[in-house]
Amino acid sequence: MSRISNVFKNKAEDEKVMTLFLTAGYPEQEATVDLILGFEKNGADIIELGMPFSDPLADGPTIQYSSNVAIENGTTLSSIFEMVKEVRKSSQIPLVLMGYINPILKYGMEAFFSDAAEAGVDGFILPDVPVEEADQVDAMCKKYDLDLIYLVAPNTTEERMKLIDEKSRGFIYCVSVTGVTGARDGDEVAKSVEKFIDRVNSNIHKNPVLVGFGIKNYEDATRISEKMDGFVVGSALITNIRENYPNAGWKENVVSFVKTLKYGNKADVPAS
Amino acid sequence: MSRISNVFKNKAEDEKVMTLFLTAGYPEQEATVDLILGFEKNGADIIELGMPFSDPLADGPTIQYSSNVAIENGTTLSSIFEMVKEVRKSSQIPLVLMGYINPILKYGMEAFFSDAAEAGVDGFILPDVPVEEADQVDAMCKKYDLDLIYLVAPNTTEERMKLIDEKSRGFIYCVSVTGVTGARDGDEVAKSVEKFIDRVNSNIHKNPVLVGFGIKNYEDATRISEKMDGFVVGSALITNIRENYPNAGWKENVVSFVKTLKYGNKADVPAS
Amino acid sequence: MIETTTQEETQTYSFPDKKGYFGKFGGKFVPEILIPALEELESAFQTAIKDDTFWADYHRLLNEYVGRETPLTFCDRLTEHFGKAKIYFKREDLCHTGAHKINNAIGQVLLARRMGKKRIIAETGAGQHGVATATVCAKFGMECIIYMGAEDTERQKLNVDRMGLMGAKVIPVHSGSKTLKDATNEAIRDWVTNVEDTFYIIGSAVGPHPYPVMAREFHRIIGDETKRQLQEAEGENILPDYVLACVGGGSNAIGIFYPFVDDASVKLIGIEAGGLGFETEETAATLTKGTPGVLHGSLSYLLQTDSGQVQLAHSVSAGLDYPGIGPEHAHLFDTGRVKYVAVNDKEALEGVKLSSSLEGIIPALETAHAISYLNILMPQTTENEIVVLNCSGRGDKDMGTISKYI
Amino acid sequence: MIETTTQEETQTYSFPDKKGYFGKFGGKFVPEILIPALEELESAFQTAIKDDTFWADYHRLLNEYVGRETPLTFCDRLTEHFGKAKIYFKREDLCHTGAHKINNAIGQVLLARRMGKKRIIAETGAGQHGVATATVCAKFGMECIIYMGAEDTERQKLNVDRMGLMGAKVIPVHSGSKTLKDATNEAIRDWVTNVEDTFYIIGSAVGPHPYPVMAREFHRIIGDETKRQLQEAEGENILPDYVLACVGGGSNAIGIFYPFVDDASVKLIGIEAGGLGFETEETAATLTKGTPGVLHGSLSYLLQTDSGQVQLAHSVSAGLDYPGIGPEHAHLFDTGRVKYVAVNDKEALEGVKLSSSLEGIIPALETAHAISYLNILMPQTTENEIVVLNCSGRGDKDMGTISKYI
Ligand SMILES: Cc1ncc(COP(=O)(O)O)c(C=O)c1O
Ligand SMILES: Cc1ncc(COP(=O)(O)O)c(C=O)c1O
Repeated sequence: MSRISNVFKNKAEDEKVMTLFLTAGYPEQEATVDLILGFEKNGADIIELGMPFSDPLADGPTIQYSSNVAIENGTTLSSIFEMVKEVRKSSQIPLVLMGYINPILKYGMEAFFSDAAEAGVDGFILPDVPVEEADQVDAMCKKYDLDLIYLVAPNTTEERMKLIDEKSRGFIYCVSVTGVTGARDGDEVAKSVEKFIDRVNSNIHKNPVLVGFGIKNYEDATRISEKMDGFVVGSALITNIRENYPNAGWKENVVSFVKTLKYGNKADVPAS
Repeated sequence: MSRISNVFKNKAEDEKVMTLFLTAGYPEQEATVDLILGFEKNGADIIELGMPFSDPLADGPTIQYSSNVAIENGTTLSSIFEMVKEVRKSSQIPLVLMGYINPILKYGMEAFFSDAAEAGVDGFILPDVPVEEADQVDAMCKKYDLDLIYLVAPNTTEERMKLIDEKSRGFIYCVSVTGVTGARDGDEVAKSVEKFIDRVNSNIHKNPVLVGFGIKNYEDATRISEKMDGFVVGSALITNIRENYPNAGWKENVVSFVKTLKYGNKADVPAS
Repeated sequence: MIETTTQEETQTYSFPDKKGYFGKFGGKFVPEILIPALEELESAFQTAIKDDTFWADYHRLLNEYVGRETPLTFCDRLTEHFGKAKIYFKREDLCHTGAHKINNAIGQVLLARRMGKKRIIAETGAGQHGVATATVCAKFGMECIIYMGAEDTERQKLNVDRMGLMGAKVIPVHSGSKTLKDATNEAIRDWVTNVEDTFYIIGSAVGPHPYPVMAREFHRIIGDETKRQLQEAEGENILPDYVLACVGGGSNAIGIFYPFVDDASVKLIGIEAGGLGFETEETAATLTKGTPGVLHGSLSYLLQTDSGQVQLAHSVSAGLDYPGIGPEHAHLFDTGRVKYVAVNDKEALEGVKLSSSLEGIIPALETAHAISYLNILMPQTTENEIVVLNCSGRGDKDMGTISKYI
Repeated sequence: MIETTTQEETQTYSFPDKKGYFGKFGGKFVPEILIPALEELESAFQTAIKDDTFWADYHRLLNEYVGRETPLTFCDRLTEHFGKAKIYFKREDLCHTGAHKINNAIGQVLLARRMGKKRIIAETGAGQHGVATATVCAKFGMECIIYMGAEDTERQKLNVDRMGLMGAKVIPVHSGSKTLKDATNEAIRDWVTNVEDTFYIIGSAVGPHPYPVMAREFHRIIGDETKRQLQEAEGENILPDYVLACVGGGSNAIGIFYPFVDDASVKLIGIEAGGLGFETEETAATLTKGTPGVLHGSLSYLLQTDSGQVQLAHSVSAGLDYPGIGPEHAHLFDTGRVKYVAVNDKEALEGVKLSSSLEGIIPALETAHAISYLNILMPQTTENEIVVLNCSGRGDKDMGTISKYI
């Protein structure tokens, strides 16, 4: 059983799986491993590690910005594999690489998935590779025993949700509103997603479902993920890093923000 | 017999009739009468008085310039008539008004020719009124006993020369080279005109012929008008005024330039 | 009488006469030296227009090079906007180089070739006629000299560069007001000087006879096409109720008006440039505001002072910024066959917006005067009427001016 | 298989396949959220192209509004200049708005109407596609949003103003390199966000399936007309020996190439922008210099770094300044059916001069790349051959750049 599946298997009935998106190499390559380990200690269950791309057409300005910085910092697929290896020295947190297909093609499909597996990657989210274009990626993932995670969107048909449920391994990423990644207002999101979440729950049975896009804080997360297995925070986390970096103690601040995402201000925050 | 015809009748066999072109009102309205009288004293036989027009399309830059100055000075057909009247107080030199038809139309045909006759004008050269368009002008001139002088050009056919000879009264103005008024090189002119002058002399019998365009000095004049009844100097005279005005003694300088045009540096210059 | 190319109908309107007069207007008020040139030109023109091979060349070039015929576009959204008569645009803006001017340039350059002339001169204001002339000269490998007011060469640098690129020599004219009027004077002076080997292509329906009639005959294709196209669109024997065109020198207007002159039911309306208002001195509304006079070789209407000096025109559109007008328009004005109105700078700019936003057609500022007049005309029309407007040129050349004002 | 509009011949070339692939290239590499939109689009497209009324609307607009058919101009002086094969230009520069782009914009806006979309978005580089889109939106009264790199909005202010005048909203894109690539990213983001009511009109033969095939079907009229016109000019069954077109995203090229793909005797040549030289990094020669990759929704060739980041393209001509290329060209390149060559900035500027001075046609800088290639090609041709070059646009928009260099 994969590390990802283990997370869902092992979580408490009403616990929500918190997945954090972090652009690899942002704000500096050296910080990524530390951040991941810090996130894990403060409640992160899964890490989505963004592979930066020059033309991130499914991302909003926040993640575009972090991608540009990461590229300028020299982040490449190879350097990301090194980060993963470093994490694996001390942690078994599931690591999902998220990114666009072009750098992978350039790296070479077979080499990429083989190196990823070797480094200790668990799965992939490739936003510009829909099911239709995924045959080769799917084959590679299977060959190297890696999870391939698809997205569903509010306009995904029920028939297609079933297909995606069948093809996905690990979990399914449910995009809560139409739109690119970015910090939307959680309230607005909450209202518009209820029906959508019901449709998802009636059509997706095989995989756990995480909900993402627009979650800024504990309250958003709690409300939106109520009928889901967990949630993903991306832009809000990048924004928090951007606000703190490079002030003294920035890592600590970011990490404590992460803690509030998972636990709010509840009394029962476990000691980190 | 008109004043103009008298000039040709009374001149010595080998004497050349010198006609000077002066833009009325240039360089100042007040100077025009003085200049005319000075020109007469220094050898001018006929004066062509330019009626300034905003769009003198048959004139080169020198005369355009003088026309603009004259218009800016407030010169109008009425003010020109005043100048003519002033000249007539002390002189019987033939005065030919030269200019474009539009200001005349605006003044009113009948009024213009009637006022001109009354002021003491002798004739007209209207460069944009060819024979074809001259019926009304011709009738007016006849009515008020004024001469109407046409031009012939190197490309005028022999047939047309005969027509123009028939229509012209006073003299004929022979444009020596194709081109607008302006100071051309006399040598060049001389060469190109010989054949043309022969054609003119074999076709024009009724009227005396003056040759113009491009005469800058006594030598040009002598050479070019050899087989003609006289010559016209325009641009060279305006240029001379432009060079002298408004320096002290400018009028005297201009007047003595005029003397050299007629007599060169010959010993037999009559005392002025 | 000038023979025209109409085979379809007997015209009862038969101007100009042998002397080149349209009623009281026209003629050839030029220096003697140009008389033989005009006679040679007239005779070449008369021969050419009776020669099928001449017209074959002319039509072949217009079809295969200029892109004629130009469409007659039904302007559904403008029509809807006013809710009255149907509005059509005749699309001269789609001609190669962007305006109707090239129809005439093609006709005249073909004449020049027949006459064995190797050197072409022209005047230009905004540069549209200069570009059209430079274009046909490039296409025929002829020497090309364009006179342009020094002020215009700066205001219209883009067109100066276009002409230069096509091998024409643009001569800035520093005399007088340094605009179109003076460029025309200078072109005439060049012609007077080089009359033997030079052909002067005049850019509008102005100048001494036979220029106005030549411009008409080379532009009447606009009206001839319109007549046929409208019948194709609306049914046999259908004529427009109104035909509108802007009037600078008057070439595009006469081109679309002429084939309708004998159709009494068709109301013809010429729109002049009012400038800052035709009640001011800053105007180019020659017929509305001018008086008869002679400029550039013909007797027509003219903006002039009390002492007969030609006034500077003013219009936001360089192509209408001219104090004269073709003699045939003076005649059509005097006889009342065509109605002439004036539209101000500001209204013209509104016309640009109207057509751009509703039809996706950015018109030349010249054309925009006619478009703006729709605001006045349309309320007087009815739903079963048809208005045709000559869209004489495109607005690319004017974007600088338009952006400044809008 | 995509059904095409060819009734005349059975095509043996039958790309794209059902999945939108031209051989190895194409597909739809887009976020899940766009999949339903692309499926809806494809189904609307498939229905439309089988519907005569759709084509009737399309052809009516192209004829009566855009000014098609565009002429096939015999370039006698260029032909003489080289003294070899006959040269023809297909005159897309005479289309309303000045380039071929509007053929596609018309086709797509008609689709948008059929699909009930009210809001149109588009990306633009030089502004030609933006202007074409703004134009058709004005004509149809649709909301229009144009994404344009912030740098391009300054470099191409004239076109920004043209779009604004027609009521379009131009949004400057400040992300990435602030040019076309980033404008495209931003347009896709808008689409992702507003997918329900928004139709994205892509400006070239790029993007996810069915965009490349749509662009081809809406531009193939260029080649279809050319084929017929050449036979009218040269005789039945005569085909060109060479067909040339510049290649940015590849829309004008595929438009003229496609109808000749199955005519084995016709050599097809696509001319890319070499920029400062395709041996430098400052180039836009995607096929000559790039490698396979995915950008903006399809698998094709791409200028990219060793780590798969997309490179900035460079070309003096904004319309070719794009690091990608349509997938069909990638296929035609790989199969060798079309030959692709690169022409540098400097050579392109020479091309502008050549055509301007000999033919009186000032081409767009994009087109000038193809014209310049005549210098290489013509010496290899013979007198009984025929070369057709797609004159994709006019140069007015480029006069600023051209004047700077010449
Ligand atoms: C587009 C356009 N329309 C109209 C005119 C006015 O000239 P005309 O009255 O001779 O048609 C011009 C002159 O430059 C022009 O460029
Ligand atoms: C005139 C012209 N030609 C060619 C192109 C290149 O585009 P494509 O390769 O899609 O024809 C453009 C793009 O803006 C253009 O404006």
